[in-house]
Amino acid sequence: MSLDKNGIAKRIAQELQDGYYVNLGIGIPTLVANYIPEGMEVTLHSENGLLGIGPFPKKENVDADLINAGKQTVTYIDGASFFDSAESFGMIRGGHVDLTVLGAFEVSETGDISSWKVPGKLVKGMGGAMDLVAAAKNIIVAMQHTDRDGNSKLLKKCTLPLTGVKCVKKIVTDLAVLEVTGDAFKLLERAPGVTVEEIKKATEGTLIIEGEIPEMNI
Amino acid sequence: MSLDKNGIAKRIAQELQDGYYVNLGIGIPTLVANYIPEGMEVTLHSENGLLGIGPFPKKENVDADLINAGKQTVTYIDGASFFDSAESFGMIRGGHVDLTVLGAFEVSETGDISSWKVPGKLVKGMGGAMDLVAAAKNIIVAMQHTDRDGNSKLLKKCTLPLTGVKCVKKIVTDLAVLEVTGDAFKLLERAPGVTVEEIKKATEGTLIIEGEIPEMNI
Amino acid sequence: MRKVVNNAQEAIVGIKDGMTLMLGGFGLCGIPENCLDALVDTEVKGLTCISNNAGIDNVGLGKLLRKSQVKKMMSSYIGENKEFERQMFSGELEVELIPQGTLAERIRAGGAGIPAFFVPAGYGTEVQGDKEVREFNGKMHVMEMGLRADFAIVKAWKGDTAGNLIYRHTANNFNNMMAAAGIITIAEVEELVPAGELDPNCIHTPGIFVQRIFQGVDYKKQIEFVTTSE
Amino acid sequence: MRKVVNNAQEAIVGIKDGMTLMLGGFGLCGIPENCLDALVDTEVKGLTCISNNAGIDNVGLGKLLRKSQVKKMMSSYIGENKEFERQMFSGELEVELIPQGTLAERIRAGGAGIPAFFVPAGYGTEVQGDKEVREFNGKMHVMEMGLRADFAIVKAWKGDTAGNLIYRHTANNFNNMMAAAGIITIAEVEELVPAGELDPNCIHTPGIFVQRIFQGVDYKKQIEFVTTSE
Repeated sequence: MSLDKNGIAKRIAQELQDGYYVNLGIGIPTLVANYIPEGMEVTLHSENGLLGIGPFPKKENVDADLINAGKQTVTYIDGASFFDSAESFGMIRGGHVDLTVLGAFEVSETGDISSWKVPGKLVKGMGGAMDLVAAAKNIIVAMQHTDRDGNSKLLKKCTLPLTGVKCVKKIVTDLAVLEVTGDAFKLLERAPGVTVEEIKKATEGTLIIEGEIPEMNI
Repeated sequence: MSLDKNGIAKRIAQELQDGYYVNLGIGIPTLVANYIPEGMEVTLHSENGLLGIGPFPKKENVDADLINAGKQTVTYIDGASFFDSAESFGMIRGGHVDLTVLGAFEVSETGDISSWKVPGKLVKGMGGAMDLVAAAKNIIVAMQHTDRDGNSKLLKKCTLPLTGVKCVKKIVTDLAVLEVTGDAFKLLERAPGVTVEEIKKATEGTLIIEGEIPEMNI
Repeated sequence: MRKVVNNAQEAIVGIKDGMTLMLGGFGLCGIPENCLDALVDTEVKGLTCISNNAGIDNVGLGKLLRKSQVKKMMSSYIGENKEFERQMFSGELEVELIPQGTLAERIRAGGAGIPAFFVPAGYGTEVQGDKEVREFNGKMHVMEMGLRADFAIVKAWKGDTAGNLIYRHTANNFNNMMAAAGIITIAEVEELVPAGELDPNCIHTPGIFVQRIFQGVDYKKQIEFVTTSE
Repeated sequence: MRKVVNNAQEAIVGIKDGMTLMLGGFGLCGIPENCLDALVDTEVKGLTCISNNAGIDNVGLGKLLRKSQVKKMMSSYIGENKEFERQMFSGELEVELIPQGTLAERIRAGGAGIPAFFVPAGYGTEVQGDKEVREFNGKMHVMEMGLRADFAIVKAWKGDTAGNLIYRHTANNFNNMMAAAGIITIAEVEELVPAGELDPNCIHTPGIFVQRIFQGVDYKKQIEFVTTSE
């Protein structure tokens, strides 16, 4: 059975390590915050100028001066800090953020990613996505394995305008966990109950399958 | 009669304007602070990270965390701010400091300046001098017209290693005020009692003398 | 020199047709509401606006767009702004989309007198365009240019008569860099105090960058997405 | 992750022969006294030290120089340091003199992931050397490279257990940029408090840049030139 959004987030949370600074993109990535293992110290970075995002505020504590990169009201934790956008992207570009999780429209077998523009349809701008994918030390893409029409989003070559080239290291979809080796997708784990055949069918790009592929443990 | 150091400083103070942000170098330039006209608001910039230098502290207020670029203990005025060295030089490089006054060993008729190194003798480093001369909007050099042996310091071409090229706009010496036109020194004012002939004799570079040269009014 | 002006109308004097403006804020957070309103009340047009976003329909920069006072936007994200999208697709509005970190750094560089620098963002994408690219440390980079503006208009929490500014929480965002990148910088603040009242160790924008300052009025501080827990 | 260590000895673990260090401070103001003393007590040698100055004879970095632990200095100003001058002229010590603003910006760039940028400083001087030069806006510029270090060692006034730092007065200087440019950054602070006690709007160095932190002891804070009035 393929994972729902929370399942994908839960699996990505297993990639976290104690002390990590993490930037979570809009959508599924945001949900990862709900599954940080108890006792693990993970600090969330918001590229609009906050290190140490807390949970959403109670109604009476909503503060217009305190939002995340998705423009949602948030809170901040003890040990948080605020700073300007140049410093914020310095953290990303300088490799200080340990992990970036973001969504995508397409990923290619060489690690290229398309996530910001559908010509003629969606041209809202790249925001901080190009900076994140070009500079982050470690990038995990969280997305559905196929689009609504069943077309694979793991391609030989991206068809949409690129956000960045050769940057994606790992992909977690509703069907699988895959590593981007540089010229192929290497299947690491299957979603519970999903077969290798199903993943093969849903993957257009080169897929490497070595040995027994374990089920995710979530 | 040629000016003493305080006379030079006093004459330079006449170049100040209300609202100016000014960086004063070590030596004679520092003395300019003593002659800021009453009621004029001039804010002093210290490149080690202070905008709004105050007078030297009273003995009991000496603070090791509060020094100027010459490593002397200072105070700060109301409205002062502290910042790091990158921001401080951003102020200079970005043209936010209105006037820089600094000393020199030599100035050439094209506005080149030598002020930091005497090979084999004095090699202490350029500190912030190269940044200041390369980027300041307006640079006035404060120095003696000749060295101890009577050799001119206003030359056709600098003999010592350069601090910057084509950057000096004005020179105030013990003998004269001169503008650097780009290919010559243009005599603007004489020190009280100093003759044009004396200035001619003390100037090795091309000297432009147009009409009657007034005496400084200090 | 008196930096303090009475209100937004006085502050924006000198902004003329065709000028380049920087406008602080991220979404609707930390935008100079008073000056934006004052600009809408003028007939100034043909503006190039550098701002991370463009407000939303009829809020913030959205108002200037609606009145067709803007010729060109330089932004990273349009956001939820239908009028912006309409003008962009119709060709009325010229739009240069810039990666957010590159935009922030270009503004920072402009204020700090750095004409050009290299970043990895945008390499291999349409953002690269015909920009110079170069490899450093085994990685391809794009050369980007510093940005300045005729006027930078920023919003701060507290300010003093010397022009020093302190921002609150995530309302800092682009304001701090823009303050340094304006030929003339206008700061509107929620609270204006005499010089000497702000902690000099806690200043975000030193007064040297600010030419005009005033205490704003009637801040609406609209929120795009109110999200709460419990 | 525990960033807090007990003392300078624990903080400097891992610094090895031949490494590159950044050391904060301007003259003797804001230098990491505890870590410098701890380094002098080790046999580590062949260090490349990036620091605006090199202390004075037997104070600050001067102690490391005296013990010949330093192979190369990258500084803007030697200052009043006779041993430094002697080693430089004798060739024992390699010295790269860098304009102060360029040094500050190279460190800032390193921490911010910018591999190269252009500045006017040094053009037409011996600092230009064989660096690339280019004209921007009618003015010649020199291309300079970002700098990083194996370890950056900084000194702050207050710090918290999350690694956030606040500097006092002009003791900030190079510390803030260096904190971001260290692969590993060690911060020694005069007062270490629990996370949550420092105002998050008043942090100079966000904790993300700091890997190890401790409360220092016995600060001497020597002054090079005590100047007083009245």
